[in-house]
Amino acid sequence: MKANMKTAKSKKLIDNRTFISFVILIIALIVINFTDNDYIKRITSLCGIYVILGLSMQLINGFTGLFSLGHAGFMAIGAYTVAILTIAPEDKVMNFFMKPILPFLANVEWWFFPSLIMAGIIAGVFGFLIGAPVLRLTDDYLAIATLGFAEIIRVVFTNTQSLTNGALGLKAIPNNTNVLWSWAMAFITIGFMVFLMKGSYGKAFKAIREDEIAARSMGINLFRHKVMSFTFSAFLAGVAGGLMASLLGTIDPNMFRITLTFNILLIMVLGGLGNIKGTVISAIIVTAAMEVLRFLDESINLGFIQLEGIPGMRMVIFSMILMAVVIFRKDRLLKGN
Amino acid sequence: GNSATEETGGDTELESSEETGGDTASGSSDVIKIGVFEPITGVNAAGGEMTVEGIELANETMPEVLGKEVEIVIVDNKSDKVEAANAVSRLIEKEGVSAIIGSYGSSLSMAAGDIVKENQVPAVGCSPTNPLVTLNNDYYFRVCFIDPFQGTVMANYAVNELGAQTAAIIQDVTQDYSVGLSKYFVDAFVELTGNEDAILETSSYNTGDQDFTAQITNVQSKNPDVIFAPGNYGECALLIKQARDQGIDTPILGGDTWESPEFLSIGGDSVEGIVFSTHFTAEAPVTELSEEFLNQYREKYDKEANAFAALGYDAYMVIMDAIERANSAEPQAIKDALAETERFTGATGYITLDENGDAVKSAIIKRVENGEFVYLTTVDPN
Amino acid sequence: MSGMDFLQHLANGISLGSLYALIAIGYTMVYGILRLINFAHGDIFMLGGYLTFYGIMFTSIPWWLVFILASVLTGLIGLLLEKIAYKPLRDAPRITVLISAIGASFFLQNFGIVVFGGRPKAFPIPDVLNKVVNLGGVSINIITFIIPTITIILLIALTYFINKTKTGMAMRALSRDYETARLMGIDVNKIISITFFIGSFLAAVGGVMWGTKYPQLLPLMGAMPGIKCFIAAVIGGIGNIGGAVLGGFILGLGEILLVAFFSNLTGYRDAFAFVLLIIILLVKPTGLLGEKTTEKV
Amino acid sequence: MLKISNLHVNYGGIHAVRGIDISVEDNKIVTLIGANGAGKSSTLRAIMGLVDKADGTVEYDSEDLTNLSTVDIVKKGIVMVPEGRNVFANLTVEENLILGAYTRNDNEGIKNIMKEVYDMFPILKERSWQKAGTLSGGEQQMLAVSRALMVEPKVLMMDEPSLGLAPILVKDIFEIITMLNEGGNTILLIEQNANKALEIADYGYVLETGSLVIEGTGRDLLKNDRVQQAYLGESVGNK
Amino acid sequence: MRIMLKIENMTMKFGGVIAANNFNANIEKGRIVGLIGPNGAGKTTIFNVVTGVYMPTEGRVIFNPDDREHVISGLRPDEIAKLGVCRTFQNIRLFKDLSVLDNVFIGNHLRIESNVFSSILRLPGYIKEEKEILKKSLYLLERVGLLQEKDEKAHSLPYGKQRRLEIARALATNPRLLLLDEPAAGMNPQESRELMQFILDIKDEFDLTIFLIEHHMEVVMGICEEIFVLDHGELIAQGNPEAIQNNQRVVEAYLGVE
Ligand SMILES: Nc1ncnc2c1ncn2[C@@H]1O[C@H](COP(=O)(O)OP(=O)(O)OP(=O)(O)O)[C@@H](O)[C@H]1O
Ligand SMILES: Nc1ncnc2c1ncn2[C@@H]1O[C@H](COP(=O)(O)OP(=O)(O)OP(=O)(O)O)[C@@H](O)[C@H]1O
Ligand SMILES: [Mg+2]
Ligand SMILES: [Mg+2]
Repeated sequence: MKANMKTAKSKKLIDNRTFISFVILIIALIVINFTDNDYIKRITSLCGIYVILGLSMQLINGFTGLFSLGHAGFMAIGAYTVAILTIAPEDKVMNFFMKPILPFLANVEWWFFPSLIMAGIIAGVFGFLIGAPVLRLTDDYLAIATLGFAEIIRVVFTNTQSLTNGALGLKAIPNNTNVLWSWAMAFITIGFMVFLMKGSYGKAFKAIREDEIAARSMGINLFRHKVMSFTFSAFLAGVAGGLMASLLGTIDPNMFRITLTFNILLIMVLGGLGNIKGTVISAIIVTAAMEVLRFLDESINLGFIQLEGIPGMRMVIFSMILMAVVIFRKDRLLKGN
Repeated sequence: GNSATEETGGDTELESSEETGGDTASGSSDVIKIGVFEPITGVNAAGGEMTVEGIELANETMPEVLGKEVEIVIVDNKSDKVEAANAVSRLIEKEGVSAIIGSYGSSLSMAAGDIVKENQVPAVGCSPTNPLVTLNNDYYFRVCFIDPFQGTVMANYAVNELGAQTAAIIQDVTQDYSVGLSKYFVDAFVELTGNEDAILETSSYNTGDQDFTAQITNVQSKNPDVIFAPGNYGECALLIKQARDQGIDTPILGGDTWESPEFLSIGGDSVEGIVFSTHFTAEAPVTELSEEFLNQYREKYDKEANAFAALGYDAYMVIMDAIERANSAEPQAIKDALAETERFTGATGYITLDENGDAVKSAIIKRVENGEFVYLTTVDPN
Repeated sequence: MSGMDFLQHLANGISLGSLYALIAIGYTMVYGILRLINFAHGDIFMLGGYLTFYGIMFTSIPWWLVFILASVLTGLIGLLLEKIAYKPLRDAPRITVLISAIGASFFLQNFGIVVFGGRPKAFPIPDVLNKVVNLGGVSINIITFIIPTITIILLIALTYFINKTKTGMAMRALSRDYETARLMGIDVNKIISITFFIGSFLAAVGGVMWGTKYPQLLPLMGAMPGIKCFIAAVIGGIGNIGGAVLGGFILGLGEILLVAFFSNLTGYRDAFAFVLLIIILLVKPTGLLGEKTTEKV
Repeated sequence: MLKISNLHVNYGGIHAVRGIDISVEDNKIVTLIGANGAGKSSTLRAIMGLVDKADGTVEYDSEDLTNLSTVDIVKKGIVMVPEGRNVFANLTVEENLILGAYTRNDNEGIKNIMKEVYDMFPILKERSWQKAGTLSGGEQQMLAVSRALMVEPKVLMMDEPSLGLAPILVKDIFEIITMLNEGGNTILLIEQNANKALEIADYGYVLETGSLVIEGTGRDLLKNDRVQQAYLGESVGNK
Repeated sequence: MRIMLKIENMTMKFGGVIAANNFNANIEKGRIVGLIGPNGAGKTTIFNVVTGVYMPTEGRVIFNPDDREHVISGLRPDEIAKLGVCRTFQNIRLFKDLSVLDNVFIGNHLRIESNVFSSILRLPGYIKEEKEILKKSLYLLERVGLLQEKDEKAHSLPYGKQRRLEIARALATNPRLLLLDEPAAGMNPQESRELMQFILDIKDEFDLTIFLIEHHMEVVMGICEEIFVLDHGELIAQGNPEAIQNNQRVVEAYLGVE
């Protein structure tokens, strides 16, 4: 009897508490969307982007168990795709003042949404091409190889001046990303992940995470499923990169360093490996915390005493909190699903 | 909320302004807030630190304008574009600043570009020399000269003073500063020598690299008359040391970033004789303010000032000047006044802002002699 | 390219390679035992450099003694780091430990910025180590000879230690199977502490040598060498000390020769390490000297 | 004498061991039998300090071991052969044995006992340079037992040592256990092969869902109806 | 009788170790065939070769589920599984952190026809398939007596139940040939007997051919119709239980003299 009730409950896609938080989140987003505080809106949009990134990382690392650190690279691909496709031709001329852009790109000017999808597709294609060889590696070897690819992409983008404008970066990318766009994409991603993981393919991903040899012997084509997961993940990272480019209005290769990937990894681990809800929450919290902690860099006036602000203290405290959370919450970090 | 006030200087009295958070009407309160977004942490931390020193000194020197107290609000952009955008957005929305100073690193400045434009708050860059920063942006200004000018100055020096006919470039390919400067140097050098092939070799490295021996060996094998190597002073000091260790005595030229005590201490004997362009000098003060600035700086920080500190100082002063001329702390008014800045007397020279918002001013050329920077000459813009 | 240039390139390559090798040894040791990519290794290396800097600048202790003391002290700091950041996570999934390592790395870097300042410092090179000798047209700083010597000595000593002593054996046994190790009466914490001490000590030795060769100290100076040396360790076969040395030399020489022979690819130099890494891993997934551990099914 | 009183073990919500008392007298063989999941392994693991005891005490020669670490318990001469072998996969067979003697410092003694062990299991000698991870299941089992013998323990606890062994070796294993016991070892044995275990045991306990249900001398238990029915039955085939 | 599995001149070497040497075997359809031999004889290795985990050094393996011969040596494990060969592992390899039900569910994945997009969009075709899989999985769990535990994590099951779960998971792949590696290990005689009955039952119900490795002689002798005996990688005897029990070599090398 009891067991039956339990299953009845677990069959429902979301429980009541999740549903309520979901509603609150939507209301909050609507409210924020109608305020005119640019700063809050910007941070909120960023949260949405990090939700996508966190989930995309979750898909490959948390669910499929493939230790991949290539996200910065896929984001770079997505960001540059959106940038090159949406920057107006006259602004391209302005950007590429040292070396002209490749002729066939000079006059393209796409709408935002198709560019965003294209960003995902190109990143996905790269994910596919990269994944095919490197997914033969396992564990840390895979990690370091994917990290390598991200670095290679960055170095290539730095050096291919007529495509990316190199170190000079690109500016005047139309600012399309706003709370609406980034969260619409975030919600689509959440839905994508929930349904994917609920279905047979998602379960196959988890099986690969648990035991590759057994999964293989149960007829799961490791290679196909790994590449699939990797490609989806790259697609999502590409879309997020595109949103980011359009939020900032300017990009350059140095944005896409390893630290960016580490930030995403951090969101994933704090959210709990394989935990979709947790990832959404941790993406929001981590992004907000970076801003909230800014007071640490400033002097603090306690009325009777003036504490000299120590620039950089924010990052020291941030890394300490990060470690503390990892260490003290370790039992709950894993196995959220 | 958590709004904390930034210390405005040595002994200035501070009142904690309670509702700074919500208060965006910057003109109406008793304090005029100037936002600063600089890289305090991350890869560009060194540049940020130097710039902020100059800004703080300026604030201390001129803590009031229009009879109101000036408060500088410094936020860290972590040498990260996303953070830089957040930081600027925060300065505008949360702190309600009247104008913004920043940032070391052109790409970080560019991240703020759209935001200041959209919110119509003027920003003044101290040292971002990439032309893209101010291009098509009426709200972005800068107090430094830009790469095309500096590159030309050094090419002129190489050809006219050193009599060089051939040159090699060693650039930091990840830095717009280095890539841009190299490009303008090359253009000018080729034009001056009239030789299409005057550049024998262009070698690249990445920020953070420490070993340049291979690039140097390659360059050496081409035997150029001069080497132009703009880049961070740390990397360049190592580069020059390694070149000298390999027995290369070709003259090496660079840009304004080199002017810092660390360049000398890291490079040691090796950097003797190298030549670079910069913004100001103590020996032949460009303006009456230069001397004063240097003394104040020495007094406050107990060390020699460098170009970044000076530019930080000037950025602040230029804004103060604009506020005074506008007789208002409204961002829009400041912006209009800034655009009309002409022959403003700064520590780094007489600053005129052109139609792009870029400073038109003279460059100084210096050489390292006996472990010190020695003034060689002044080059005026023409 | 003339023969002389080539020799100069070769000397440069060996010199850089031996430095990579030196740092890679410590990396590979910690990895071999904890199966943890200790991202903080590069930052420990940075600490070693700074401690030496302060030792020489602000005390009157002779430089060689400062070198030793700073390395030992850094070893102890590494040990402390292990106790704080890794020990509580003994039974946690590996990715969690990795995040802690990244956190530790962030912490050390930002701590460095706050305490040492973000601006570079000049590493005080003792004069005896800062001499250039000219060998038939090739100029070489004598530190270039010292580093490989130290690397080789450490290689031999550590290989013996790990393969022949009981502590070394226990280190190898540990690799995540702490429980069985405990059942043998092996004090897991002690062994891990020893490992971290040695690993961090080696990082510090690397940091000191690095500073002597490239006399610039920066709080973030450990990041890139950290990753490159990890790559060196992986190329050679991670967990294998000889492999780390081999990988270090291959990487160092490779980087230099890439520039030497393809001078228009200099901008891609930083990608070279990764390209090489990926190629080697695709051909030999466990690195050059790494042993294939096929899982028995 | 090893004395366990009122031992409880919990895994999250699962109450795996529910207050059991066991005493193992010196120089005796005591066996613990029970169905899958009865809590046998959990009991041994709790004694060794590998899992937390929710309650209860462990004493050896009236010394309290309850809160000692695994390492200290091993140093007292109490050693366990874990379920599922757990050899050090990336070490050679020989290195595994040397680590078995980690707490010993007499090289001579180690050499002697290693020889004895090799005599007991010649196949291990044959494979002494092979990585333990590539051994067959049974070979790993032999290695796990041998490794525990390297310290010449006072009390040896074995968790299903005959698991996966060929019948001929199962016989050997039980002979070895008897031999060790005759040589002065105290043995606490978990076995699924209840027939054999009870035959050689001085005393036995039957565990069901975490609680002791029957205890008695080996012989008594062999004759016990309930034990017969649940765990032994008449053997087929291999008589 | 048709031959379901044919192993021809199969040799498997690991460096110097010859784990299987020129091994030949034919397994007839619908039979339960045993594989016994001393530890390290090469039994598991043969399973590994048949299921594609290892590529044999020499020789080949032919699988013939329905009058079409497939050479399966050289194929990947998942391809072999798709053809209808599935196994359990000597050292249990469940998907430890997943629920018991999910373990079995995943066993069905190789037969799924909808693509990943229809699974994400939950198109009717996929929903229908999923329902069927669920029904089948629950049935299999009931069959192995684990329905009660279907929401537990696999790793928290006791050893014996884990073994049964492995069998259920293997059955979910719809195999024609089932390889069981020491299914009775860790079971007491009573449990072994239940297992024997279970194996006989599923053989009939799912129309299986079963190849099993076991050291519990009561199991082997009780249910196998034919037995192969391996020693040092070589086949030393073959025959029905009676013959094997009385074979001198087998007794010496494996059973031991009473
Ligand atoms: N790590 C664990 N987490 C959760 N539950 C566990 C864990 N280990 C064991 N259990 C549970 O504790 C109970 C007792 O397990 P234990 O392994 O002690 O049984 P056992 O008698 O040794 O069985 P077997 O004969 O199968 O080895 C079982 O119900 C098992 O599911
Ligand atoms: N991957 C491998 N590398 C090296 N040797 C191996 C490998 N796999 C198996 N062997 C060796 O091959 C031989 C046969 O092993 P296998 O696992 O097939 O034995 P088995 O008959 O199943 O024994 P058991 O009954 O003990 O499980 C063993 O001696 C083992 O050491
Ligand atoms: Mg057990
Ligand atoms: Mg086997």
